[in-house]
Amino acid sequence: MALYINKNYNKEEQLWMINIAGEIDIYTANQLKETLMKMLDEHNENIKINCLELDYIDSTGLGVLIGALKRLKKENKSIIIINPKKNISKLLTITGLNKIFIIEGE
Amino acid sequence: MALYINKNYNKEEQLWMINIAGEIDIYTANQLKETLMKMLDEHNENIKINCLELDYIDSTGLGVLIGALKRLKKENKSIIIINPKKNISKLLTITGLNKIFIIEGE
Amino acid sequence: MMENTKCIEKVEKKVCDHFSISVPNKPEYVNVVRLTTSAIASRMGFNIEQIEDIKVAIAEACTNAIKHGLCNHNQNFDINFFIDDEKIIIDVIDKGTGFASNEIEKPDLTSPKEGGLGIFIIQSLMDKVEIVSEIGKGTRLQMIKYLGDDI
Amino acid sequence: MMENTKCIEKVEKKVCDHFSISVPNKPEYVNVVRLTTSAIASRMGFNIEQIEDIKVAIAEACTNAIKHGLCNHNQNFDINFFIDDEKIIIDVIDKGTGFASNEIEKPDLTSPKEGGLGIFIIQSLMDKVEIVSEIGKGTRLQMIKYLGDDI
Ligand SMILES: Nc1ncnc2c1ncn2[C@@H]1O[C@H](COP(=O)(O)OP(=O)(O)O)[C@@H](O)[C@H]1O
Ligand SMILES: Nc1ncnc2c1ncn2[C@@H]1O[C@H](COP(=O)(O)OP(=O)(O)O)[C@@H](O)[C@H]1O
Repeated sequence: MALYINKNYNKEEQLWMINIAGEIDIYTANQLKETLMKMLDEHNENIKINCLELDYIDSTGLGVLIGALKRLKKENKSIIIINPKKNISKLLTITGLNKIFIIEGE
Repeated sequence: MALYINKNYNKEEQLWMINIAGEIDIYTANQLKETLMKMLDEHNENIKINCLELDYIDSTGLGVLIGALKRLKKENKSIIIINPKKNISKLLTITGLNKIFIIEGE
Repeated sequence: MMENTKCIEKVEKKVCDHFSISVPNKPEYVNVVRLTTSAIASRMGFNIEQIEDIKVAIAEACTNAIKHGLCNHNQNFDINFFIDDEKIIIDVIDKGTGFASNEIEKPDLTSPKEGGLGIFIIQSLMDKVEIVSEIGKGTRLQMIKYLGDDI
Repeated sequence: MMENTKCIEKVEKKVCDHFSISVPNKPEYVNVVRLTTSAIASRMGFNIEQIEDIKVAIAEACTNAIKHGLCNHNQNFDINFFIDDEKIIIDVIDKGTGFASNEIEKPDLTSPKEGGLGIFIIQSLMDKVEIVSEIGKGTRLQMIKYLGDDI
């Protein structure tokens, strides 16, 4: 029902680290979109998303991630998704997005 | 959604001990009624109900307890309710049933 | 600008959301209704104790519709939720037997009975309760719970 | 006696329960629908993974009704659940804009887009999906999930 985002830029590795907790759906997706866009405005660098506490993501949320990835790809950067729960892994596999994002710690 | 009942007769104390877990509502109340009636057919003695794991009881469930109490009262026996959760205490107070049952460990 | 925002808020307050469900006349669906109600109430910002009160009250109303109202197994009953910033109004409506709702008695503790607690519990837990019933036509139980401090 | 019981079971199997809800056209109610659906599916005996699949699918269908179907903020959309011993049938119906449902494309991974995943996800998770839509009239998405082993 709610989404919690915690972001941190690692200067040495030139990498965004973010933790996402809760649920990403039509109600909360915009909050994620705004956060990601602001981050990329600051530093257009790789994003590592820790999904350990993410319970749910829907197509709207996946769309937001794809939007961010498209922006990153232009400069050959990427999105790394770590620790997705089983239901989220399943969705990434079904949609084939596991071939577009880098998935770790499944 | 489901109700779990575990009963045990203590010969020395002439006392029924039962643990109730789950929910007592219109869907499960009959299961409790049948168990209590069978118990009282065997030994019409005091019943101590441990409600530590009882999450919910509705008026139908309270009605079943009142029915059993009426049978016991004829022989001056009673029902002792122990460890009720806060929401169940509240219901017992609202309905005044805390004056009819013996409540312990609130 | 401040003024303007306030005005819009006032206008929006008047508009309420209407969520309704039609429920099969069977005990196993009472729990589904409780969970739906819980989701609506928690979304609205009721606290845990208030949510518990609302859940108990709606379960009692559904139980009455099933136990007393409807005889025909294939008939559904209806629940309307009217949701705004201040309160939730819940109507539980059955087109069943109906009863003389002006003759409801308070439970008598000196001679406790197996029945007769449901409506009393609803009245104790909700802020406002109204019952309109007609023999042979059916029953509508309306209950209201206000957000904010318990009254 | 045995024979008799079996017969009654067979007759009852044919009768299905009809649970329906009418939902305000707002994102915050999608979660309420998910929890209601979860309660119905778990009551029916679906396993945890199946329940999760059904929840995801219904949320996608509601999201489409809200995002694409309905423009008017005061309009509700409807969900019908038909429940029997073998399956759940869920209809999500909006009287919104409608679309050319025969032109739905599979997502193209070589050039990923922000949209176009919802219906594909529903089709992947449910056993049967049918969309009937008419421009200007609205859309009905019907999905079926069978109890028992995944097919
Ligand atoms: N929906 C209803 N339809 C018909 N009769 C009802 C309905 N709700 C309540 N009643 C009547 O009011 C009485 C009191 O209801 P209630 O206080 O809930 O106690 P109980 O259900 O335990 O009898 C019931 O016994 C029944 O006769
Ligand atoms: N209920 C609906 N009403 C109108 N159009 C719809 C509806 N559902 C789907 N559509 C159309 O089908 C397209 C594909 O939907 P979907 O696969 O869910 O992806 P997305 O919603 O991300 O665009 C939508 O972009 C929309 O044009």
